[in-house]
Amino acid sequence: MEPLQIYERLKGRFGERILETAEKKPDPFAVVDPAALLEICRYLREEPELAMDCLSNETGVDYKDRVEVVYHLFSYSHRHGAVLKVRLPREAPRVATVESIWKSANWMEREIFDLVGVNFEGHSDLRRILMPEDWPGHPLRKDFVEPQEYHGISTVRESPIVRLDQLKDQHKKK
Amino acid sequence: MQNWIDSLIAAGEFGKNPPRDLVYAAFIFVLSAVVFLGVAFPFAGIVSWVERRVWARIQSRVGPNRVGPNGSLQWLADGAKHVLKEDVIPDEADAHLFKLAPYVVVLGFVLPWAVMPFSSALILADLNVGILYFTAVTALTVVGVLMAGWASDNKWSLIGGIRSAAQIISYEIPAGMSIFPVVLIAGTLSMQGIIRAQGWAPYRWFLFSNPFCFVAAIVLYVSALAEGNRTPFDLPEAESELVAGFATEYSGMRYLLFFFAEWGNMFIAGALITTLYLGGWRAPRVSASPVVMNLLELFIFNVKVLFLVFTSMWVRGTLPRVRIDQMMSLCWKFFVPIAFIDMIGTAIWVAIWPEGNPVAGYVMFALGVAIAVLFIQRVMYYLRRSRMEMYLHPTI
Amino acid sequence: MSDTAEPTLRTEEMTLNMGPQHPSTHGVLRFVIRADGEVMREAVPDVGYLHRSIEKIAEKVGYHGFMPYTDRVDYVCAMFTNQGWAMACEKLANIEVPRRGEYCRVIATEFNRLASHLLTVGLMGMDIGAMTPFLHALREREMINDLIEELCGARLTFNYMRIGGVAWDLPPGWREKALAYLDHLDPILEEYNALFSYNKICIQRLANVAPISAAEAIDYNLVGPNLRACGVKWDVRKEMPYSVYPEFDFDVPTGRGEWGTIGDSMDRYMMRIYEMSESSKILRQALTRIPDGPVLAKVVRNLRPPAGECQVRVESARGDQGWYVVSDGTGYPWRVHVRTGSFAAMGIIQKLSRGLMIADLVVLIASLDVIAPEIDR
Amino acid sequence: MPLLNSLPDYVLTTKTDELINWMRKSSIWYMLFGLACCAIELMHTGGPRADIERFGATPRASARQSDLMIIAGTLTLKMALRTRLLYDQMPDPKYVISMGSCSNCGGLFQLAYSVCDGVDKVIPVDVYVPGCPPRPEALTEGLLKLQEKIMTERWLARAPGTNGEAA
Repeated sequence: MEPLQIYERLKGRFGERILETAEKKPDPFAVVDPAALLEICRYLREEPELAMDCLSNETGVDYKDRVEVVYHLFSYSHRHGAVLKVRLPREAPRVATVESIWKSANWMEREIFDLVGVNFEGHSDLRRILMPEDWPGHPLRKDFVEPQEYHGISTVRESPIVRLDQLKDQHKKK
Repeated sequence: MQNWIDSLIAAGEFGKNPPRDLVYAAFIFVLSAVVFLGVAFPFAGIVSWVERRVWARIQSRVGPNRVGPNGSLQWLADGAKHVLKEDVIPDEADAHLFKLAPYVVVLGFVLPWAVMPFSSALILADLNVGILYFTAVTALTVVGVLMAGWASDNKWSLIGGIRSAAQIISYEIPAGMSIFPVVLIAGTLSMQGIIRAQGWAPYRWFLFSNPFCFVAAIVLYVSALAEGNRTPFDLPEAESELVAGFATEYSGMRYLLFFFAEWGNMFIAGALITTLYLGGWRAPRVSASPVVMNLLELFIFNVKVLFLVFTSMWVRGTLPRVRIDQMMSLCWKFFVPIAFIDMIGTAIWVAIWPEGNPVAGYVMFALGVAIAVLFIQRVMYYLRRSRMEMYLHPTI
Repeated sequence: MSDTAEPTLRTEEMTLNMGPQHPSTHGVLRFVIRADGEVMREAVPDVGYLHRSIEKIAEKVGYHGFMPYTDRVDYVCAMFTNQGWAMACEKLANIEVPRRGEYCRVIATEFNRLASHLLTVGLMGMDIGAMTPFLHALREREMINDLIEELCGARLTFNYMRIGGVAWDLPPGWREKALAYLDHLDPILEEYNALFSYNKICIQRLANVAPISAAEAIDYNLVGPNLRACGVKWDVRKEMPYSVYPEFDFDVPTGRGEWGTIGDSMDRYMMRIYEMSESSKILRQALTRIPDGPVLAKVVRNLRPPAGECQVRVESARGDQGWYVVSDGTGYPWRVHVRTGSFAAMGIIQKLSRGLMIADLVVLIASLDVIAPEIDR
Repeated sequence: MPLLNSLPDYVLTTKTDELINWMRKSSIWYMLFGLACCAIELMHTGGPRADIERFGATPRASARQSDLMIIAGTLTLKMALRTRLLYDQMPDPKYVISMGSCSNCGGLFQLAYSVCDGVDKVIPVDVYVPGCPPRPEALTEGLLKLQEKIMTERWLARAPGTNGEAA
């Protein structure tokens, strides 16, 4: 089944809770209501004609005014895929976890929590995964500012060219 | 030996009426120092160099070749470096046990040299319970390893130590059982006695004296690999699992002692099998001079032992490591019953042919040669297939 | 150990820390192991020791400039990450790659797959204690490295592909060398099997260790050889063909459980061996059929793809690699995300580790073929 | 060794130094510490083509038994703290080779938020090997440079250019 057909089907079933089905090139996607996400996902997985048995990718994108979580679903039995999105407020984004539907969501959601700062409600083990536990902020947010030092290790390096110029100046003075 | 010292004393070499015990003690010290520093350590070191070279060749590498001719002084460099390294004792470690452990391991490696039958005359002490002494003192290693694992206060060390203890103690049983057939045939526990009961010709070795002995020799060889923590039974120091096993926390000189004991143990295991099954130093009588004969015997003994050491290197270069439960089941489900059968079988054999059966010797020898030929043919087949010219022209 | 038996001996659970510096973790992974003697209750992976923020860097360096960074996403098979990024950009900007360029890509990636799988099977040898197979694999890898070096000038981080094709054409005489190498490889694989794969100890160590069922594998999003080992016949090259793969004739091997259960470590290991001979097949066809023509399409220097987003899937050596790229119409991508096989494979370790022995954990890691940079990026 | 350092520069002491240094340089055991891309080249350096073991350098898994730490790859901030710990675990005398641009100065990943720009911010480095990643030959050259450095060290004789009392 083509993605657009799948979105039509979802619209037929869930109506207004599918907020937008954009036919944007190259990959079309459907934006869904965060409150209905679990229900829609469960339907996608359990409906025999859709049978999305694999959550192949889940990622978060920070669009300055909102945060989106993108779900790339795939069905190994029907060889088709779909893209779902939920739009969340940028301050304290929260959405239900899909870990109960696809196990692979566990780690991907931890990564999104770590890097984009989306809070997944009901997640079994929501910890930082890539960054150290005591890291400030969420690096993939657009307004993330790199800390100047971490445990006494400075994160900026003096440019060798600047240093070379300084040495030249010293040499001239002599 | 004692007679010779007595004669020296009688000749007045140490002044008039020297205290006999002191002279004996001095000789013991000097001799053990000579054996320790002059034979055991260099030998362990050289074996370590040979192993690295052989291993490298198996892996199509070169191996250490910059220190001395062909890298033959590599072991000296390693040793000297370790002596100069900082000696770290972790804060949390049990310092006394931690310091003691390497010496216990080395003790288990040095004591067997006392009964090592290099030739008909070159043996420090031909004990009448030689083989018993041999198995008893080599088992000291396990105490040291367990101490090291426990005292390091590192969980990887602990697992390594416990694994080693379980492994060495388990394999003591088939190894001990595999010694019995020889004792039954030879009727003695003395190392020299066992060697004298065999002939110089291969078909007079205990290896080929009957089928049970043949199997027992293989069981003994594999058990010796396991007791020496060699691949495929190198679980106590499994690098990919346990970092460096029981020796993880050791550095400098203390680690060096473990290091040398490991390689020295290869020689000891080889010497045991050579003595028991491969005819020891027995050589054809080519000269009446005892000096020539002893040198020849020394040479033959060392060649046999080194061949066994080489095989264990070869095995190390070829086989992966078994898992601990597989190792245990191999020991208890296969080796222990087989060793028992061997023992009983040999007993029956000896009861039927108390003087041995020469025909069995020839037949078994022919069988052994056939197996060796088949094996070599297979190796040659793979050598031809692997198309070595590609490696000679790396850019194709 | 077992819950049913009456506890006669008081045992204590032991917490072990494995890594980040540990010889068998293939880079910098860390496991916190709760073990009862040799048997693990659970091994909790701790990753992120190689998180190099490649996804954030993509937002700073632009489309062409990001190509060298993709090498570092998975340095063992960098050609695939190159290809994934190039394909994603081409899909966004609607660029057609010349046919010879596609062939060059296939040749480069398949050679890289050989190199990567050789390393994987070699590391498996090292992890279960046999150094020789590992070094023999490195020996073969060196020759592939020579070939690839002649092709693109680098041994490891290739930076060979460009958006719209590849950077350089095949050098003169390279085809013959490559074909000669393939002739050499097939008997080597047999030798390798004789030395290591069919070794009794190797089979005992690998067979029946940590089997994964097909449903579980899909649920945990395992991809590539790990998924095929569970019996799922799924290869992106066949099922969602990209590049010129439909023109080649090759098989997709799946796990059959010849030595134990379907989807055990032995199956995962053998999958790599089988795939090497399949790659060799593809390479032979590609090298003989390669058409003439340009290798690189004309692409503007300051590439500004129209706003939009896409996901591209590439069958890398570690499985289906998904490149998700969001463009906002400027010269810099808004967001880049790589879905990698190792990340998913790492997620399943915690579940599989329950009840395994510590020695089996090493086998499990090696058989899943996880590579630290692919997990952490 | 203040007493020995106060001795004049005898032939015996310099020759002994040379012998000691020669032995130390011939047996540099390096720690298996692959961080990133360079780890693959580090493996190749120990592999059949480059075979660093010719110089007596053999890999060790445990920090306690190694003399040399080859920082092979990008050092992230999360890893930097561990690296310092590992360095402290190594027994003296110990050396560090920084392999590749990433561990020299951050290299490509100077733009990254999570990367420590250069391992010399965490531990002292003896030899820097440039390259991204350096070829096995380059790393071998780095090892030879380290050997040269070891040969200049003084154990018994006083360091050149210093007076006896300076020590």
